[in-house]
Amino acid sequence: MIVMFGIFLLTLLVITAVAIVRTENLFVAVMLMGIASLLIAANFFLLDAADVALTEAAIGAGISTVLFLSALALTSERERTKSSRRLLSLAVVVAATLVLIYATFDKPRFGAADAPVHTHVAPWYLENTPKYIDIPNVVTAVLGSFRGYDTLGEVFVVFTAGIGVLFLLGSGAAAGALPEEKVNEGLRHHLIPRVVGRVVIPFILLFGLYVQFHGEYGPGGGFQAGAIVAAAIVLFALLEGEQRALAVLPQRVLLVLMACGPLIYGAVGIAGIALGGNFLDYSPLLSDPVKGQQLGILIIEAGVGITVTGVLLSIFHAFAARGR
Amino acid sequence: MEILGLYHYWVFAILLMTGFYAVIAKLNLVKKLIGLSLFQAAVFLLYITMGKVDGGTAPIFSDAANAVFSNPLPQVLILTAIVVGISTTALGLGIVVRIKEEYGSIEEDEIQEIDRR
Amino acid sequence: MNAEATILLALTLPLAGAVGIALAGRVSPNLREAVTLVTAAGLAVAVWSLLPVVMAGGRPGVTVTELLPGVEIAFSVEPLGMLFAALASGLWIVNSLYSIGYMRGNNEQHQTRFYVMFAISLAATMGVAFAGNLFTLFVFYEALTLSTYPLVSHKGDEKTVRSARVYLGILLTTSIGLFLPAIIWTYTVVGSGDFTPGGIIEGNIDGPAIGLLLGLFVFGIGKAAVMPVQRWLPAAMVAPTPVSALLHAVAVVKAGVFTVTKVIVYIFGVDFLLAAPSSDWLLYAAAFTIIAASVVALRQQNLKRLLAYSTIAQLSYVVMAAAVLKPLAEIGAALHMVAHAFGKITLFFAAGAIYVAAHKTEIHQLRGIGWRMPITMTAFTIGALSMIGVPPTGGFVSKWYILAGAFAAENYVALFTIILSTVLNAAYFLPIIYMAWFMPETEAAAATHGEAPWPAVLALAITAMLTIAFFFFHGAALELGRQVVENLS
Amino acid sequence: MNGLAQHLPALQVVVPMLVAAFVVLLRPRGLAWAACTVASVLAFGIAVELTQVVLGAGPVTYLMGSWPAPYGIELRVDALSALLLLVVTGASVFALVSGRQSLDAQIEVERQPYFFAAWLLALAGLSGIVVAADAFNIFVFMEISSLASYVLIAGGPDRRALPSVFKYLIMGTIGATFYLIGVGLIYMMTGTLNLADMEFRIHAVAEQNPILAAAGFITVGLALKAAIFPLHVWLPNAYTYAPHMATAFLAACSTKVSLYVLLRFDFFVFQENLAGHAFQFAAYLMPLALLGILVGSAVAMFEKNVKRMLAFSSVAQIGYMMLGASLVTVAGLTAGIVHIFNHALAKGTLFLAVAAFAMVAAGVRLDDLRGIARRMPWTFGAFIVAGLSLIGIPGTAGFVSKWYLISAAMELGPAGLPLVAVILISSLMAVVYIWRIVEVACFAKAADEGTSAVSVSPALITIMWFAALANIYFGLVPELPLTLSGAAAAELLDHLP
Repeated sequence: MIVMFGIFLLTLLVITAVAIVRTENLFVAVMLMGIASLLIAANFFLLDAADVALTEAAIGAGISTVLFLSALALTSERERTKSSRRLLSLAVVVAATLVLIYATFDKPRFGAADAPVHTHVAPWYLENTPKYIDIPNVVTAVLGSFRGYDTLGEVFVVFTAGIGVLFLLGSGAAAGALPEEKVNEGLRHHLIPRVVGRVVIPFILLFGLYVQFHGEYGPGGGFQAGAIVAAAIVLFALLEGEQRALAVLPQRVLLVLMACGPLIYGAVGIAGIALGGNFLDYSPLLSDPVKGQQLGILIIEAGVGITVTGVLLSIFHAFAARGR
Repeated sequence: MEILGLYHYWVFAILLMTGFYAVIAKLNLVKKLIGLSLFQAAVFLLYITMGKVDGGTAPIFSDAANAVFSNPLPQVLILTAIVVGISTTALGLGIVVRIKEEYGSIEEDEIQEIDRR
Repeated sequence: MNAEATILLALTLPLAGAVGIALAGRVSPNLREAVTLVTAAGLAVAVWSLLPVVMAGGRPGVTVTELLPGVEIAFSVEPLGMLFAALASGLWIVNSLYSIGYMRGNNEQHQTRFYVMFAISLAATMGVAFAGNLFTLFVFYEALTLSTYPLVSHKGDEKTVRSARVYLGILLTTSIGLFLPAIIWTYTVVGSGDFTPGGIIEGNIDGPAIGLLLGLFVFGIGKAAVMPVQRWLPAAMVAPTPVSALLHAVAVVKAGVFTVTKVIVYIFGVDFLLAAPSSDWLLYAAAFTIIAASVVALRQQNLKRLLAYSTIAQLSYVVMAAAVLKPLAEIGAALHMVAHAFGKITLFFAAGAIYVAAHKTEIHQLRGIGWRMPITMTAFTIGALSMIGVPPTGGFVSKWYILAGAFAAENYVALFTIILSTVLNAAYFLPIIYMAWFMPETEAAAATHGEAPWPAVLALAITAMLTIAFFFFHGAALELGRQVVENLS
Repeated sequence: MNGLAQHLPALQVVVPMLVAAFVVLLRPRGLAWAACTVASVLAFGIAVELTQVVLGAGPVTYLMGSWPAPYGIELRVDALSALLLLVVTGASVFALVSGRQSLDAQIEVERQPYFFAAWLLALAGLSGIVVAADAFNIFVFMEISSLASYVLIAGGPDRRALPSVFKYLIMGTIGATFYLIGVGLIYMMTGTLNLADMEFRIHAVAEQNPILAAAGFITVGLALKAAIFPLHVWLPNAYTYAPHMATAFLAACSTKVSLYVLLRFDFFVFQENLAGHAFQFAAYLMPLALLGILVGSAVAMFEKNVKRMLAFSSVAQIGYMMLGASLVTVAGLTAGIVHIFNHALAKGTLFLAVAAFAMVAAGVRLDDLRGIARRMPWTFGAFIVAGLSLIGIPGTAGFVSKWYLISAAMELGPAGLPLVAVILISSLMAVVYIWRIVEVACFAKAADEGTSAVSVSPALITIMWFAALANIYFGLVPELPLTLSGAAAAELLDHLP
C-alpha cells in the first residue's frame, strides 16, 4: 500500500516538475513549485524523515514561495521569450540522465538494512546518542552535537544570504521617508481575513515555539521553528500592513537578531574551548557531560531559531520595501 | 521493493535533469532560479532515499522496544542542504530584483542586448 | 680587497651608481654626470683589478644563493668573461663622456632616466660577464633586455615605440621560447649548468639532439643576431646614439656572442662538438649571416642602419670563429670581440657626432663633411678600416687569428666567407670615406657647423686611438684568449 | 598560549566567522573596515603559526566537539592546506589594508558593514574549505564562501556586475550541487563522509557505477567552481565588474581553493582506488589545461578592458596549475602547487595596481590608461614587477613555477615537448598582453593630463610595493613555497598505489 502511494507521489512529482518547466506564467510556476515541495515533503515522511519533511514543508513550500512571489511582484509574472539553445540543452540533459540511470544499477537495494550507509557510522549515532546525549531525537543529536560544526556553517550560510539581500536591496531604512498614502495598508480593511488572522497567528507562533523547544524529543528544531515564526509574522504583515509588522519588530532589531544567532552559537563553541574541551564540545558546560550536551544543544538551537527568524524577516521586508 | 527503489533513483535523475534543463535553456532569470530550486530538491530526494531502512521508523527513540530506525545522517545533511538552497534562492532573487531595476528586464537575451549597446 | 668581494662590488657598484644618479638628477645635471663618471671609473677600477688575478690563472668565484635545488646564482670569473667585462667597463667611461656631449648637444628629454637605465644595463652586463652558470647568465641576460628597453624607446614617439616593440619582442621571444628551454633541458639532463672547461654535455646527450640543443641555444640567444633573429638590431637604432654605441655595438651584442662562445666552449665543449656532425650547421648559419648582412648593408642609406647591419655581420664573425672549433679560431673570436668593439663604437660615436653637429643621418648627406669635422671623420676612417681589417688597426689582428684558425682546420667555407666579406666591407665603407673627404659639399649654404661638443669629440678620439693601439698592444687579450683554449688540442 | 595552539585549525575559521556576525552591527564609518582588517590579520597570523607547526611536526588534525573522527567532523591541516591558508588569508590582508580608499569610493558607507561582513565570511568560507577533512563540511563552507563572494562581486558600482554575478550564482550553485551529488553517491557506497575514511572504504566498491559517476560529478562540479576551461565562462565578467579590491582578493585565491578540493578528491579519494584513474585524470584534464592556457592567453591578448584581460589570464594560469597536476609526478604537482602561491602573488599585485589606476584614471579600459605611467610612476613600477612575474621573468616568483613546470614536462622526454611548447607560447602571449598595457601607459598621449585631484593613498602604494617586492623575494628565495608544495606533492602522491 505504502509502496503504491510512494510511486503515486513520485509520479505526480515528475508531472509537476515538467509542468513547472513548461508553463510560461511564472506565477503558476511558483505555485507549482510549492506543490512540488509539498509532494517531496510527503515523500520524505514516507521515507521516515520527519524532520526533513517538516523543514521542506516550512521552507520549500512556505518561505520559498513567499520569496518568489515577492520577487515576482517586483519584476514580471510572465516569461517573455521562449527558451534558447533548446536542442543542445535537451541533448546535454538527456545524456546526463542516462549517465545517472546507468549509475543506479550498482546501487544498494532500496531499503536494504545491510547497505554501507546503514552499517558504517550511522549505527554509531543510534547506539551512542542515548549514552552521550540522551535525547530521543537522534537527528537533533547529530545535527546539534556530532555534526554541530556543519550546523554552525549552515547558520552562517543563512546569515550570509541575509546580509547579501540587505546589501543588495538596502535595509529598508528609507521606508519611513515615503509619503503616507503609499504605505501598504495590507488587508486591514477586510474584516474576515483580519479576524481569522488574529485568531490564527498566535497559534502559529505558539506552534513555532513548540517546534523550537520540542526538537530534542520529536521532529523539530531551530530551522523549522525559525521558519514558522517568520511565516507567522509575514502573515501578520500581509494582514495588518507591513508598517505595523515593522513597528513590532523594527529592521534594526531584526539585524541584531540576525547577528545574535551566530554569535550565541559561536559563544557556546568558544565556551567549550574555555572550559577545556574542543570547539563546540558541550560536555564541559555542566558537571554532568550528558546534561552539558543537552544544554549546549538547547542553546545552539535557540541561536539557530533566532537567526533564521531574523534573516527571513529581514529578507521579506527588504523585498517588500522595494515594492513601495 | 526493488522497483520502488530504482524508481526513487530514477525520479531523482529525471527531476534533477528537468531542473537543470530549466536552468540552462530558459532565459527568464526567475525561471532559472525555479529550475535551480527543483535541481536542488532532487538531490534532497537522493539522500533521503538512501537513508531508508525497510520497516524502519523515524530515528526518534520511543517506548517501543527493538524498533528499527532509518538512517539519521542523510536527514541531517539534507536539513542543512535545504537551508543552503533557500539561502541561494533568496540571494538570487535579490539579484534579479536589482537587475530588473537597473535594466527593466529579467530576460537574459534582452539584458545582453542592452549591455552590448 | 679579495677577488670575491670585488666581483660582488662590480655587480652592485653600477646599481648603487644608478641610485646616486637618480638622486643627483634632482639636484643638478652637472652633479648627475659627475656621479655617472665616477661610477664608471669605479667600476672600471674594480673590474680591471681582477685582471692580474685571472691572468695569473686564478678563477675567483662566489655563490650568492641556491635558488632552486641545483640551480644557483653564482659568479665565476674566467678569461673570456674577464675580457668582456674589462672591455665593457672600460668603454663605459668613454661612452659616458660621449653621452654628456651628445645628450646636451641634442637637448634630449629625460636625461636622468637615461643615465639611470644605462647604469642598470651595465650592472646586468657585468652579471652576464661573470655568470658562473647558465641560469645566472640567463637571469642577467633577461635583465639586460629589460633594462635596455627604456633606452631604446627613449624618444617615446610612435615610430620609436614600434621599433622598441620589435626589439623587446624578438629578444624576449627568443630567450623565453628557445634559450630558456635549452637551459632547462641542460639542467634536467645534466643536473647542472655550471660553465666547466671541456663542457658538461658529453655523455648526457648524443645524436641529432645535440644539433637541436645547439640550435635552441644559438637562436635563443637573440642578442648574437645570427640570422634569422637579427631584426631587433636595426630596430634598436632608434635609440640615442650613445645607446647604439655602447650597448648595440658592445655590451648587448657582445653579451650575445659572448654567451654563444661560452656555451660552445664551456657547456658543449669544443672537442665534443667537433666530434658531433649534427652541429656543423652552425658554421654555415654564421657564414650566411655574414654575407647576407653585408649585402644588406650595401643597400642602406641611413648611416646608423648601415652600421647595424655591419654589426650583425661582425657578430657572426665571432660565432663563426667559435664554430670553427680550433684553438686559434677561438682566440680569434675573443680578440674580435675586442677589436670590433673599439672599431664599431668609434663609428657610432662619429655617426652620433655628425648628427649632433649637422643633424645629418643619411649617407648621401655626408659629402665633404670631412673638412668640416676633421677629427670626427678621421676617427670614422680609422674605425672603417678596422672593420675591413686593414693594418695597422685592431680589426686586422683578430681577422688574422680567425683566418689562421680556419687554415688550421682546413675550413674553406670559413676562409671564403672571410675573404668575400672583407671585399663587401670595403665596398660599403670606402665610398663613405671617399665621399666625406673627396667630394664637394652640395648644400653648403645652410650648413655652417664645426665639430660636435668637445666631450663627444674627445671620446671618439680616444676610441679611435684604442683601435690603432690594439694592433700593437693586444698581448693581454691574447693571453686571456689563450687561457680559454689552453687545454684544447 | 600552548592551550590555544591546539585549537588553531578551528580558530582559523571561527575567528573571521564570528567577527563577521559582529561587523554587521558596526554602523560608524570605517569601523567595519577596521574590524574586518583586524580579523584578517589575526587569521593571517593563525595561518603563519599553523604553517610553522605543519613544517615542524607534520599534519595537524582537530576534532570538532571532541567527537572521534568518522563520526564527528575532523579538521586537517597539511602542507597543501597550509600553503592555501597563507594565500587566502594573505590576499585578504593585503587587499583590506591597502584597499580602504578604493572600497570607500566604490561602496556606499551605509552598505559597508554588510560588505565587510561578507568579506569576512568569504575568508572564513575559503579557510573552512581548506582545513576541512569531511566531504560534506567542505560543501557547507563552499556555500558560505560562494554566497559571500556573490555579495562581494555584486558590490561593483557598474550595473553589469549584476548579470555577471547572477551567472556566477547559477553556475556556482550547479557546481556545488554536482559536488553534493557526487558526495552523496560516494556516501551511499561507503557510508562515510570523512575523507580519510572514505579513501579507505572506497576500495571495496571502487569499480562500481555509482563511484564512477561520483568521480565525474565531483570533477565537473569542482571544475566549474575552479573555472577550469571550458567551464570558466562565469569568471571574466565576475572579476571585471566586482569592486577592485574584491577582485584582488578573490582572484588571488577563490578558484584555487576549488582546485585544491579537486586535487584532494582526485588524489586522496579516487586516485588509489579507481583502476587507471591516474591515466584518466591526465587524459581528461591535460587537454583541457592546455586549451585553457592557450585560449585564455589568446583572448587576453585582444582584450581591451584591463581587468578582463587579467581575468582571462587567470583562466590560463589555472590551466598551468592543472597541467602540473595532470602530469601526476612529484615535479609536476610541485610545479602546479607552487604556481598557486606564485600566481596569487603576481595576480594580487596586478589587481592592486589596477585598483590604484582606477582611483586616478577614468576607468580601466586600455584607452583610459593612456600615459598613466607618467602620472603614477610608483603604481606603474609595481605593475611592471608583477607583470614580469606573471610572464615568468627570472628573478620573480613566476619564473620559479615556470621553471618547475617546464622541468616536469621535460622529464617526460619527447612526449613533454609539446607541453613545453604550449607553456612557452603562452608565456610569450603574456608578454604581449602585459606589454600592450605598458606601451599605452608609457607612450600614449593622455587625453587630459592631470585633471584628477584624487591621489592614491600611501597605504595602497606601500602594500602594492610590498607585494611587488614579495614577487621578487619569492623569486630569489623560493624556499618556503617550494618546501610546502614539495611536501604537498609528496603527500598527494603518497596515496597512489
